This record gives sequence, structure tokens and C-alpha cells, in this order.
Amino acid sequence: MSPYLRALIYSLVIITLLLTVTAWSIWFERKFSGRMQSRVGPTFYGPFGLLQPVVDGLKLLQKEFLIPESADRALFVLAPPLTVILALGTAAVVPFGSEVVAADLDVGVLYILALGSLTTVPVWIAGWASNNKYSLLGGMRAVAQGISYEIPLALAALVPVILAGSMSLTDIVNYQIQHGWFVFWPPGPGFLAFLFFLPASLAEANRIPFDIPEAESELIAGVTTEYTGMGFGLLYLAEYLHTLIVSAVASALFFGGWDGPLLPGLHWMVAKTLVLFAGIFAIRWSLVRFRSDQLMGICWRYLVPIGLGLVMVSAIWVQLAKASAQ
Amino acid sequence: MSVAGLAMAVDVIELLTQRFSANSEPDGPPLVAPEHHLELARTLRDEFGYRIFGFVIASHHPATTKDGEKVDRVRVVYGLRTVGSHTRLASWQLEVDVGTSVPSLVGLFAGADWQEREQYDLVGIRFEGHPDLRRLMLPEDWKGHPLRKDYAIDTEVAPWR
Amino acid sequence: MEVEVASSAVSASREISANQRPVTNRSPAKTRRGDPYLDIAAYDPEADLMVLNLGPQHPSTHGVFRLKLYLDGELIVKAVPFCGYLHRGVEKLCEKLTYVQLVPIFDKNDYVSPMMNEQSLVMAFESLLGVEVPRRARYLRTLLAELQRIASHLLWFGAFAMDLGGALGGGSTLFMYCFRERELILDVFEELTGCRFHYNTHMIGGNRHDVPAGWAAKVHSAIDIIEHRLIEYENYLTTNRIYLDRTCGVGVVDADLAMELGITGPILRAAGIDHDLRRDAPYHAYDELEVRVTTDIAGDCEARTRVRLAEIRESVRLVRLMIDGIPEGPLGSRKPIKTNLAEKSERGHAYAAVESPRGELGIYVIGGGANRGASPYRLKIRSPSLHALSCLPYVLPGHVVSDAVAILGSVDPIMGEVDR
Amino acid sequence: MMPYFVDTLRSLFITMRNVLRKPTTVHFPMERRVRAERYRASFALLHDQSGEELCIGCKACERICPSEVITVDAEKRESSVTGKKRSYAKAFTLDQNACIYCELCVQVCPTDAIVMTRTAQEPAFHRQTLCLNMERLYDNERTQPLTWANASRLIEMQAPPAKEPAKAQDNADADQTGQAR
Repeated sequence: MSPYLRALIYSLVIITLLLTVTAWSIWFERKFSGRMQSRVGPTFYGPFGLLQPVVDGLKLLQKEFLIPESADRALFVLAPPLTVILALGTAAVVPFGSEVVAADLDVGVLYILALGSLTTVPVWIAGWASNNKYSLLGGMRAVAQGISYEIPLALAALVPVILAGSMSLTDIVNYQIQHGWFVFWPPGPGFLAFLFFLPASLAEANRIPFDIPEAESELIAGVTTEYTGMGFGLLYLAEYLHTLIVSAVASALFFGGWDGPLLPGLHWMVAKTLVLFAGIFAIRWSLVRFRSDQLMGICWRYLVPIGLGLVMVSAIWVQLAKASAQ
Repeated sequence: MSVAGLAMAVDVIELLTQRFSANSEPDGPPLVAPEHHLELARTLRDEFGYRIFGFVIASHHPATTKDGEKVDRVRVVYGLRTVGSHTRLASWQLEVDVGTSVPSLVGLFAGADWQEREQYDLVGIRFEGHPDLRRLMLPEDWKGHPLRKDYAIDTEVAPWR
Repeated sequence: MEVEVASSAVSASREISANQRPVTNRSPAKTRRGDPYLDIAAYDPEADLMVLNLGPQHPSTHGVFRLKLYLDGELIVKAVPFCGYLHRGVEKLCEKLTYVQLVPIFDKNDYVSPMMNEQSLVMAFESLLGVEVPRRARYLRTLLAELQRIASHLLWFGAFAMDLGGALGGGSTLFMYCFRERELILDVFEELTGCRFHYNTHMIGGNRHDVPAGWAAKVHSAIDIIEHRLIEYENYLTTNRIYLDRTCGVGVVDADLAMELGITGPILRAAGIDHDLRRDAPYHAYDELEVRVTTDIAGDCEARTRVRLAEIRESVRLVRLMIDGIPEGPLGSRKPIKTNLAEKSERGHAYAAVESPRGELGIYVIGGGANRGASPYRLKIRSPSLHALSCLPYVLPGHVVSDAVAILGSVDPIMGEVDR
Repeated sequence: MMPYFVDTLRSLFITMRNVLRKPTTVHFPMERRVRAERYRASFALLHDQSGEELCIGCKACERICPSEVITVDAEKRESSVTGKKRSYAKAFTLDQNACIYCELCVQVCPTDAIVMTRTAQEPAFHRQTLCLNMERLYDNERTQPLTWANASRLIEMQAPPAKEPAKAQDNADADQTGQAR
């Protein structure tokens, strides 16, 4: 089979998988958050409301896509698809099984970080093109937050990279299959790096408590204020996709990817991703949000210095491990 | 001195009647001349501890005198409150013609700002020395002052914007 | 199940509150007063400031309230509040309706604590008309007021959390919890009066609805559950580090500013002034009860939350004291309402104030109006929310937009009462 | 940094505890909560045991209604049951669009004719649907559960103090003059 055909097939499979999981994850979040809040959640469509995502999608499709008179039309239309494309693009290098990966890049982690920081651009485009003060404030906050949180995210992702000695996600997972998951071994840096990766990735994905770019209670809905219909739907979808991919990356970096007994690798990978995903939901529905200056303070005062320290500790660990092996 | 449910302290009644020569009214709190108004409020705040701003109430009293002459009077009742246990209210009223204005209390109590704006808005009494006398409740372009007695309750109003 | 846990849980909650006091400076703070009359044209001749209209259609303005903010970046330079979007002309309506008809209308003013509105109105009318209230009715009114205070503070707490945490996040979770517990009180009210919200349960000289059989037990179980769940709220939100970051030192209203503006209630008490009409000018049956007043010194959003949560606990205690000892006797001193012209007053002024959950809710009424004296000549509502909102132009400058929302939430404005 | 993680875990613990609790909401149109006995929602006009309309068209409710939603037209005609001539309501409309459910009309009714019902009106697409005419008010008597309260019960509950002897029966007899002191 030609490598191009293989990449095409895998990318189609992964995109379908991701979109399906995202759609049902919205159902799951609504049901789960409902129970967290003593509500029943969706029950109308299908058993246990399982068809709710379909209905949501249909509703958004039916709605008119309004473009405000004073908006920058081209940019306004461009922004939502761009966010989804960038979010899906990140998924290319995530290994969902030992063979299920669209493009096994040697610099996979770097690629993820690069595309992750690019997602700030369409959000800013959306905020700017809406020509709304709330959207503009939201866009400004998104940019400030995105740029700041790139650094702790990169530092946290650097720890597994140093420990495994490779930037390819497949290699990192293979290393973990041999030497144990990074959250558990080596004790300390791996687990702490995960604890830092989680808030940083939440901030990247604009989830509570870091969702200040679209804070409903302050900025109404921030960048998404002026979007209607499928434009809003795509921005919404991109946010969920981003969260899903972040949890997939975290499970590959820290939880040994497809590593697990009995079941095939893909099952383990999806299970780990979904558990992390559910954890992010639970956090979202349990916390209030930060103020923007406090958000920056946490990044620059805590996450960045401690992240640097973690990178140093893991580098020392690798050297010590080499020395003791000789 | 007769506001039911509002028993004023004896020393305040003394102050009102003796120092500020307030007239005892059959209805409502003692009537004070507008020129004593600010001084009275300052004395109450600084010497008697009436530090919490209470209320401002303007009411419109159109009447016809025995001579058949129409008078259009507005009465403004002010109230101040002491702090803490056994809190008391002190209140007094002023009476002016509709056209003239009442000295504003904003310089002494910042809270008088919105209250006086509301009374200006609804009753149409002007407050002298108020830094920002705009309508508070009704739109800027509203015609008339609704709580005047000559403003009928079913006055037609164009839909607002 | 819940009921049994409650008593032991109370002491546990106190410990949590004591241990988890925030580490930030809790000394009495001074408001850095902004200038409400700042001349923007002189301050900013280049017109560099961004003007942001927060409201009137905004999810966290608690109704329809508009704040015109002059922003330097995200920092507020000047705040100009506009109210009146919900102005319904109740005071004008009072000139037309009679004393009997006005009671249900006043439920609609402060739609979060309608019981207090009815009580203040009925009290003002009673002092104007010189009507005595039987002891049973006074007790029942006290009881209803305290239950209403719990419900009102619970709603405020949920809404405040939502301002901090958003409609799609942890804030709405607490909002739902608070509504779940508030529902218990509304159920109790429904049992008594037949309505969950606009009760019309007071009449001049007494109460209209008597206590049904088995009501006391329902009240007991409701307040037991609420007291128990308060601990959950404290663990969930008020001891959370993120919440403390958002509220400590934010929106300080100091004692001088509060008194000057006529702000009463929890905001004044959070600024360190020990002032509560229930204890200091007792009405209803409060002279037979010992009301413990909670104060705090910091005067910020956190202190206001602390004071209000303590007031819920205090109300629970008072309800527990009263619920089993409602004295026997007649419910009203006047004949039941048979016509709208039942009560008449030719002249006179009267003022009555109650301690509503938002502060001193006073009714000033001048008798001798239309309908041959059956309507008031002039009626003025001293609304605590309006006084509380007037602190915004002084407090907001120097804060960012996120804080503006938190401060607006923490002063607990009810727009129905502000605009009337 | 550490308090953030600890407090997050504590908040998570509370929300997870609530996941295990029974949801408090019910799915409204399919499931309905039981309303209290005194719950007041909509209105009904009543007949007595012999099938006679109780409303005498005295307009007491029209006069007391604070939001002026009740209009009554009275007429005198012969009763179809007893054959005696008495006054009836020719038309009785209650506009629920503006009704504030204050129960004052029930309170003042001299013949216990108007009472409230315990099921609320369904949301309607037309304002006319919420306007109750006499026919629909009499329909409600048959189809809807009625509340506990009617005028004589309310008056009995609010009985005045003992020094004035309770005259519930006298009051019920169309005391049009009111009790001005």
C-alpha cells in the first residue's frame, strides 16, 4: 500500500472517530453536568437523550448564519472553519494504536505545540472581524492567554520528550511500554509534569477555570458573541475537538498511550482519552474562573519556573539513569 | 411631629424647634425653612450622629386658597438615621413652590445624589447645588413629571425608542 | 437521613470556616473612591478610552441595568450607571389603588423577597391607620420573614457564583444547588399561602393564611437540609482558592462611604458597622428574640458573602426557635377583607422599615388620597437596592471588567426594587 | 500553587457527591410535581349541589381586582332549577394575561362562587387562549382540581379577635358596604 493511501485512510478514520466522539461527548457532558447539578440532562431525543447531538447539529444548521453589517466579512467567515481545521490538524500525529497514526512525524510533539499555538490566530480573527467590543476584548484575552500558556505547555511536554529521548509520540509511547508510564516512573517529574500539562492545556483549550476569552458572565460569550448558526457550531466544535485532542496527547505523553493488557491498543487509548476528557468536564463544572491578570500571574509566577525546574530534574534523571546503566 | 411609626428622639425635636425654629405640623414631620436645611443636616450628622442617609420624599400639593388663588406647593421630607443599637430616625420637611428649588444635600451625603435625582425625575422639584441633576428612572426625553397630581395616570405615552 | 446528619454537621462547618480564613490582609480597608463626576472630555482629550456598555441586555446585570464603563485597556476609569429600564410606576399606581389592593402589587417590587415588601407595606399602613396586630400574626410574620431571608440569600449566593464562574461552569453548579435548597422554602410557602412567589399573605392587621396541619415538621426538615448543605457550599466555593482570589480586596465599600450613601444591610455590616433593624429597632416579634448580628471588617466581596452566609445560619436558628412556639390566638385584628374600600385614612404620614435581605426597606406613606381616602396620597419606597447600587461609581474605577461583574453581583441589586 | 489543586479536588468531591444524589428536577411536561392543597393557579366558577350557578353577578371581584382583569355583566333572570328570579352573571371574563393571582377575588366573593384551581394554564400561542370566559370557567369546575380556599373558608381562617363576635355567615351575605370603621 502506498504511504499516501495509507495516510489518507488513517486520517479519514481518525477524523471520523474524533468527530463522532466529540459529538457524543457533548451528549455525555450535558448528561454528566446535569447529574452534577441535580438535573436530569437531555432526555427527549432517543433513549437517555442519546440523539441530542444530532438534534443540536440540525438546529444549528437550520439557523441563519448572520454576518453583522460592520463586520469584516471575509475574515468573519474564515475564522470558524480555520479553528476546526487547526484542531483536526493536531490529531494527525497522535497515535491511537501502534499502527493507527496518520503521520508519524519525528517531531510530533513540536508539531502539536506549533499547531496549538496557531489556534490563537483564528480566535483572534474571530474577535477582530466581529467588530464588537466584547469580541475584541475576548480576542485580546485569548491572545494574551494563548501566548503565555504556550510556554508551560511546552515545558511540561518537554519532560516526557527528555525522558524518552525522542520527539515522536510513537517513540514516547513505545518507551513507556518498556519502562513504565511517565506519570508513575520516574517518580516526581513525570507526575508533576502531568499536573502542569493539565492546567496549561485547559488554558489552551479555553476551558473553565481558564475560559476568560469567552467568559459568558463578563464578555457575554467573548469571541463567539456575534456568531450564529453553524459558525457558532464550528467554534464550539473546535473547542471540544481541542479538548479531546489535548486529552489524547496527554494520555500518549504520560499514560502510556495504547499500552494496556488484554484489549487491543486502540481501546486502551480511547479509554484513557475519554477518562481524561471526563476529568476535564468535571473540572469545568466544578470551578469558577480566574481573572485575566491572575491567570497570567499563575502562568508566569508558578507554572513557568516550576516547569523549568522539572525539565532540569528530568534531564538530571536521564543522565543518572545512563550513568547507573554503565 | 406626627409621623406614625417614626418616633423622633427628644433632643432632636428640641434642636428642630429651638435652634432651627421648625414649625410643628399636624401632618408629617416638622417644617423647616429652606435656609436652615443644610445647617440642620450638618448639625444632625456631626453633633447627633445621624450618619446614615435615610430618604428623600417629595410630594406635590396643589391647592386653592380661600381667595380662589391656585397654589402649587411641593413638600420634601428628608430622613436621616443613627447607627447601631436603638437606631433612631430624624426627619423634617421643607415646603416650596413648584418653580423654586431646594438646597441639595449632596455635599453632605453622597447618597442624596440618586435620591434627589429620582425626586426631580418623578415630582419635578429642582435641587440647588446638585452636580448632576438628570432623570434617574425615566428616559431623558420624557415629558412631564409623573408623580405630579396634575399628571393623569392614563396619560398617553409614545413607545420608548 | 439528611436530618440526622445535620446537628453534628453544624459544628463541623464552624471549624471549616475558622480554619480556612483567607490568608490575605483582613484589616479594615478604605475604598479608593472613584470620582462619579469625572469630566471625561478633560481627562481624555484624545478620546483614547473605550466606552463599553455593560447592559441593559447582559447576562450578569441581574435584570436590566446598564453600566457605561470608560475603559483604559480593561481598567475602569469611570462608571456611569443607568437604571430605570424596569420602571413600572408603582408609586403612581399607589395613587389609584386602595390600601387593600396594594398588598399583592408590592410582591412584585423586590421579586426575590416578596414577603418583606408585603410586610413593610402592611406595617406602614397599620401605623397610618392605627391598627394593632395580634401576637400570633406578629410571630407568623417574623417566621415568614426569616424563611424568606434564607431563600433570598440562597438565590443571591447562586447568582453571585454564576457571576464569578459563568453560566456554563462551576458557577452554574452552585446556582443549581442554591435553587434546589431554595425550592424547599418555596414549597413551604406554597403549603402555607398557595403561591410560591407572589404570596399576598398579609393584610392590614394580620395575616391572611393560617398555618396548615403538619407545616412545622416540613419547615424543620427544610431548614435542617439547608443548614447541612451550607457546609457543602463552603467546601465547594467559599473556601476555594480561586474564589478567594477573585473576591478578597475586590470592591471595598468602607463604612464611611456606605453610611454616606445610605447603604444598609449586609454591605454595611460587612464594612464593620453593627447595625441591624431587627435588633436595633425591633418590629414584629423581634423584641422577644435575640438576634445575633454578624459583622466583618474588610468590606469586600468576600466579607459580604461571609456576612450573608452567616445570616442564613442565624435565620435558620431563629426559625428553629420560633417554629414550635407560634402562639395561639386570632390571626387578624380586623374583619376579613370584603371590599376594596375597607380601610380609609383621611390624613397623616407614616413610615415603617423592615430589615430586608438587602437592607432597610422603608415605606413612607402619606394618607388621604383618591377613592375618598382609601388610597394613599403619596407613597415612597425606600429601596435598599437603589442605595446599594449608588456605590458603583465610587467603587468600580480602578477595577477591571471581570471585577465589575463580581462587584455588581455582590451588592445584590434586585432591579424590580431599584426601578420600581 | 498547591492550594489550587487541593481546592479543585475538594470542589470535585462535592460535585461527585451530587452526581450520586437523586436529581431534584423532573421532566416537566411528562411528569408533574404534586402541588400543595392551597396551590393557586387558574380559576373556576362553581355550581351548588342542585346545579344552580353560584355567581350572582355582584361585581365584588371586579371592584377589588388590583389589575382590573375581571369584567362581569349582570342580568336578572329566572333560575332553571328553582324557577325563582334572581341576578346572574351574563358574561364573566377573567384575563389571565394580566392576572397576578392574588386571591382577592376569591376572598371577597359573597357566595363562594369563584375559586382557584390547582393546575396552571398551559402556555398558549394566542392571548385569547389565556382569556377565560364564563364557559371555560364553568368547564374548569369539572375538569380541574380545585384549591382548598374559598371565601367562607378564608374568612373562617382570618376570623377577627374575640371581642367582635365572628359573623362569618353575615359577612357571606353580600356585605356590599364593607366594614368601614
